[in-house]
Amino acid sequence: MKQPVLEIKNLNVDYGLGDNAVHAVREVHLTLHKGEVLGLAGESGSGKSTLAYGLTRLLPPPGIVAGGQVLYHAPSGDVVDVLRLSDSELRAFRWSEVSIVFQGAMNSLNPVHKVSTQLMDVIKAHEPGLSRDARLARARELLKLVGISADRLDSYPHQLSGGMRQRVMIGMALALEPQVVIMDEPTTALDVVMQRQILRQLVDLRERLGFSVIFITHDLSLLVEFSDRIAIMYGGRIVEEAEAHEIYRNPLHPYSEGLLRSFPALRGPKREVKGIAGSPPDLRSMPSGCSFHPRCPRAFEPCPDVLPILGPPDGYTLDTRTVACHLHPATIAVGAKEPVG
Amino acid sequence: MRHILRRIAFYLFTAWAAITVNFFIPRAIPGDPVTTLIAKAQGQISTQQEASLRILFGLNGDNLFTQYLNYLHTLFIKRDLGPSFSFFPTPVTTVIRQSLPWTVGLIGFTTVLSFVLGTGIGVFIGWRRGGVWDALLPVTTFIASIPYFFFGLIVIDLATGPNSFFPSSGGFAPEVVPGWTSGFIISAIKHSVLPAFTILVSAVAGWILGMRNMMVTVASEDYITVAHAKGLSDRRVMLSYAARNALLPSISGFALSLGFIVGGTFLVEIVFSYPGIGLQLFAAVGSKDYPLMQGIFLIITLSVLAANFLADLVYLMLDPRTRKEG
Amino acid sequence: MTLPAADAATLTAAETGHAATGAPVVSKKGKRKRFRFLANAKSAVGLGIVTFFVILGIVGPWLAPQDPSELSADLIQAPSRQHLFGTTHLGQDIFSQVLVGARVVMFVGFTAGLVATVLSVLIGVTAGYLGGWVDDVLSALMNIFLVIPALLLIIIITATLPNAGDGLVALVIGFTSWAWGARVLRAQTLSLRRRDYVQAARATGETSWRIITFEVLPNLTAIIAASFVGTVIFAVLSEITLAFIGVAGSNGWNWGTILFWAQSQQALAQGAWWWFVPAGLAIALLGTGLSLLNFGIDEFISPRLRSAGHTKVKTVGGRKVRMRVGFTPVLGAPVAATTVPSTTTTKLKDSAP
Amino acid sequence: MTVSATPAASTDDVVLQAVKLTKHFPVRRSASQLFGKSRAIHAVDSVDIVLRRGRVTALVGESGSGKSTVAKLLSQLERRTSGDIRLHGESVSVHGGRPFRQYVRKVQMIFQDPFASLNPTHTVRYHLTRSLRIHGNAGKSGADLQRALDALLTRVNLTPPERYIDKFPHELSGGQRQRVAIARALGADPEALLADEPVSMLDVSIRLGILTLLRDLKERLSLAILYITHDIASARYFADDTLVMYAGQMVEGGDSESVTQNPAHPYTRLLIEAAPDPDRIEAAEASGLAGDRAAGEPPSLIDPPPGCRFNPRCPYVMDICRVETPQHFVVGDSAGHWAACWLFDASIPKQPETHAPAVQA
Repeated sequence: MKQPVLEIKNLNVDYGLGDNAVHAVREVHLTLHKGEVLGLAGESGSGKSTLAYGLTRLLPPPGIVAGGQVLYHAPSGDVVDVLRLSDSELRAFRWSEVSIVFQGAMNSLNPVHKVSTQLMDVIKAHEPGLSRDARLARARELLKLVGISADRLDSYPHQLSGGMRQRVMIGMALALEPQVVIMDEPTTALDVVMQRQILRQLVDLRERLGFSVIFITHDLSLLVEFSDRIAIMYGGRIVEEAEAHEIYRNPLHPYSEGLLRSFPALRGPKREVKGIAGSPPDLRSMPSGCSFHPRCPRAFEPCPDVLPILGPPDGYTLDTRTVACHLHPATIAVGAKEPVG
Repeated sequence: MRHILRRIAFYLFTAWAAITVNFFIPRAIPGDPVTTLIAKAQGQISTQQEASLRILFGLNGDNLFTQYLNYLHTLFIKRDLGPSFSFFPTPVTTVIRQSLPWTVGLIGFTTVLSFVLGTGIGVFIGWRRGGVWDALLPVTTFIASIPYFFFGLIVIDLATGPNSFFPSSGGFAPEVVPGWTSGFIISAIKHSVLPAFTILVSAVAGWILGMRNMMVTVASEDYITVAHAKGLSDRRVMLSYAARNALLPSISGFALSLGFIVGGTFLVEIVFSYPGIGLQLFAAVGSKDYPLMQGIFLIITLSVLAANFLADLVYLMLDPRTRKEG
Repeated sequence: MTLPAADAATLTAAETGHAATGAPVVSKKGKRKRFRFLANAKSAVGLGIVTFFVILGIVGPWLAPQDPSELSADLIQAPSRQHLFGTTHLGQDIFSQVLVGARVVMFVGFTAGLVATVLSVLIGVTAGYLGGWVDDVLSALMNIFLVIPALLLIIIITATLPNAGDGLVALVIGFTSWAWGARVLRAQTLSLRRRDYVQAARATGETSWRIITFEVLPNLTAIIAASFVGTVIFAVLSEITLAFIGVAGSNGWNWGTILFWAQSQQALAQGAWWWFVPAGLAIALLGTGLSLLNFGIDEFISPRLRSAGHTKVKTVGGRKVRMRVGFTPVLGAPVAATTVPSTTTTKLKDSAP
Repeated sequence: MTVSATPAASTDDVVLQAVKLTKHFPVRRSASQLFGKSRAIHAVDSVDIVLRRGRVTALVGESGSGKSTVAKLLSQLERRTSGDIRLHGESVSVHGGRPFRQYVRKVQMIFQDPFASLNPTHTVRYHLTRSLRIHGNAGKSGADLQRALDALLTRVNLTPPERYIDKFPHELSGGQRQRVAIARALGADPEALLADEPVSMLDVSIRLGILTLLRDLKERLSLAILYITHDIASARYFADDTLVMYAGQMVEGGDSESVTQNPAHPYTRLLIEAAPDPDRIEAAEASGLAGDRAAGEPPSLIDPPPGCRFNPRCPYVMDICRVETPQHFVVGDSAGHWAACWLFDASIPKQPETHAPAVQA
């Protein structure tokens, strides 16, 4: 049943070259399955957005993919490595297979073109045979899909509210019915009420169209509610990955636990919340060993020196749950079957 | 609409300011230029011309306000800028009318062309940032720093001579008679090539640099990354997304720099003895022909204002955000 | 002529710069380097050239081998050991003229630049900080000075003034060319005024003048410098133009005067290239130096313009690829290590038309 | 039945009070409207707030609800259109000069974005010294000043002080910067702190550290704190009282626990239902969200809807809601809990199909 659509293997992403390079994403292994919502959580500088842009090769200079594989399983059964596509292959691949909804819809839309132009643009680029009328009809349909009336087609981005712009972007992301939609903090700039409206719509659409979602946010409580699996990143690495409710009920990594405890509860008994001491690490000078150890309340002897490997803790398999923590030593490393490049 | 009305109000106000400045400048001249001129003209001056000169120079004994009203009356109702000193008794308006077409043809054409050309090259260089072309930027900077007139001198030195195809001065060959004849038009074009080339090369560099920087700035906007993510062709992203947005500040820059450009391009006329307004100004300065100088200043300022307004309209068409009120 | 179009880029970049946080900010290390822009090759070269001319302006007249106006029997001589840049139709030494002229050019350029910068800071910052009707009035004033052809106005005014000396010319240029700087400064002040730290200073109880001098101005330093350099370029060119058309400077020597005589004595027709080439080159070189300096400052103000250092990257296939937006390069991990055989070239479902 | 803005409590406790505070921002008129009525953005309309010694009052609302404007008005950075601001019961209206300094000595503000609220060209020392100097807390000698600086930094847990005192803002992390901003506010030795979304720009893991620090300071220094936020969950955690704002008006108020656990106003209910809630997996999702019914966006504040401003989105809307602005009605579950909603006016007969939101008393 669980069929992979996107497999990230040993992905490394740097900013800059040589000795000045900042390693923003390190040795990330992640698998997105068909129809699943995979949440990617972490604080600023944890590398979650860099990971998303790196795997689609949209990272602006001086960003560089330093190595790894991003395997895409096409519906036809073919497997392609996105990192080895030529520019023109990449162009054809983008949006028709994997589309992205960016942080801040404010700047995602070209201010000088109408919404219709921008929707039709993408259809024209990938299906050049389609007539203008057909493209317009499709654009109208897409707006309807995300609950915007068709008369908004002639609007310019500045005439739309923040919520509407983000919906237009979601509609655009679905224009070519891609297998995977990556969403980078799509609702951060919006109010909670608007956020919920958009997310519900997204859940509905996913059920109808069956695409998979990588959902990136710093709001773990949102992820627990909306995603199937959650991967938590810290200092450029994945520190824990499991099903959403497992992370919520029984976080294994102290960082996951700290993040969850950082959200005051709105309902139920008023439980004590405390957050995490210290500040997120500076990517330029990462702590040795487990990069979380300076902030970790349960750090012990090996933590400052030995980098814990990401793998299934006792009682779990590679498919169900992985964690990188000396408190829960892994039996086998993720990606160990692959020779490390 | 509201935006256009505001701009129109501003241009009217600026035009008034320029006209008023024009009124005050001659009042700073010590002595009585009219008397000097009458003496110089040896009785050829008519009473009417003398009166208009006295109004122009504020020497008719009225108080400043009355002088100002008279000045406006002469300017708007009679459309009279007084007689030129050096071409006496030809009115200034006639002198300007003769040279204006040359200037509009040469400077108008080259300014627009250099903007289009420079912007186009700038789009390309900015988009291919880090490419070979970037290495040429210091050269471009150097060219942009050469004064127009000096470049004109070099061009004359290199491209003209006894055996050259290109004439080194004038607007047309002395043997042809001005008129809509093919001989005249060919001669005029032949005479315009070098001055036009001079302006083009000097001006284009500035636009390249400006547009290149705008392209680089715009290229890091989110919507450009989105356009790439959408899998659009490189051409489409470059033109419809990056250049289209980078153009906007360039156009307002173009409008505002018109004043600067006009000053520089005038000198090219002087170097090439091209019979436009710049050359007239040069002559007027040399012979202290104040009415002609003022007339030229007024006409050019008003033309620049008009060109500015046109650029505003273009901007309005290109940027939907300024059309908000519809 | 250098068009101030590059400043338009600065303007918008400065206005939007704050929001530019798409990718994580990487440059965070070390102490705040106020003079980091000197590390930039462009500004270093520019500064070198400008410094050279400043020194020339100071010592030039002392180095001049002859009085630049002194006549001699060597009429229109090509450059020689005795006359490095040749002589004029009156036998004057052009080398001396260029050296002596440097001082006038630098004096007028810097004086006008200083006057214009002071005016633009006063007017621009006041308009931007106070806002309201003060801003409306001052902005209208700025725009008027922007659209009126400045050089033309300068020519008319200087031609009208009886015996305009260098100081007066500098003042006239300064008073007519402050508007561009004022406009940029106003826009930047406007955005600074809305910044939280200015609001926070007000909320702490700082007085207005203290906020302007200690909170706003330090953050405008780079833009003020850029507008100063820009005005100096304009002033130098204006002054030389004035001399070239014979409006000013006839009683002294500057590079424009040299060109004026060269032009009026038909130096070209006589083949006396040495008469106008040195002065013209000096102008172009000074202009280049100032422009380069300004580009350096531009790049300092708006980091997006900075070049990314190495832009060539060796990719998987061993090809060299330029870093660019939209196509992140992939470094060469050994291809042999992949476990996916021969699928990399498989055509995608939609790539065929 | 209505309640007054000040429930029974000794008025000595009240540090800062706003009465019918109103702010309208004029809209630039277009040429065609030159002769028409002048238009304004009704950013804040008739808002009452009471800040008490040693209590945190949360002001919750979406962006654009006018909550930041309230802070600017209370700090006198922005001039009010009408209404009153009272410091210890005395009406104050200042904008600049000595009276303004006198006022900000008592009422200090903390800004949202610690990356923007510290001047990048100045060190921590400069920022704190200025605050101490302006408000006469710098002492007489250099040694006094140094002691005061150390005390400030220690108070906000930036220890040891010498490690932070000479740093520039860009050398500090977000949390550290916000602590410096708090220290600067404390330099005036104020009685009231206005905190405008003090943690929304910070990483989740360090937000609580800042809030805990503020709570600590409140207790130790008996500060009156206004905590402005869009995160109603943090209001429950951190604030004693909570006020909810919608489209420039207060819609509900009371002690935090009552407001968050028994929300009365339909808007507050919508806000709470929309908040992310991990426990919702277990909660009966089928119950149907008001969020779906109340789809839409906040109204334009240039031309706000008459009556209750929430009426276009309200699932319980009645005829009167579209005509008359509701007063503050007692909800009745706890002392001081009120809602500006006609559903709570006992004198209005309810139509059978409109059910008042259930409030467990």
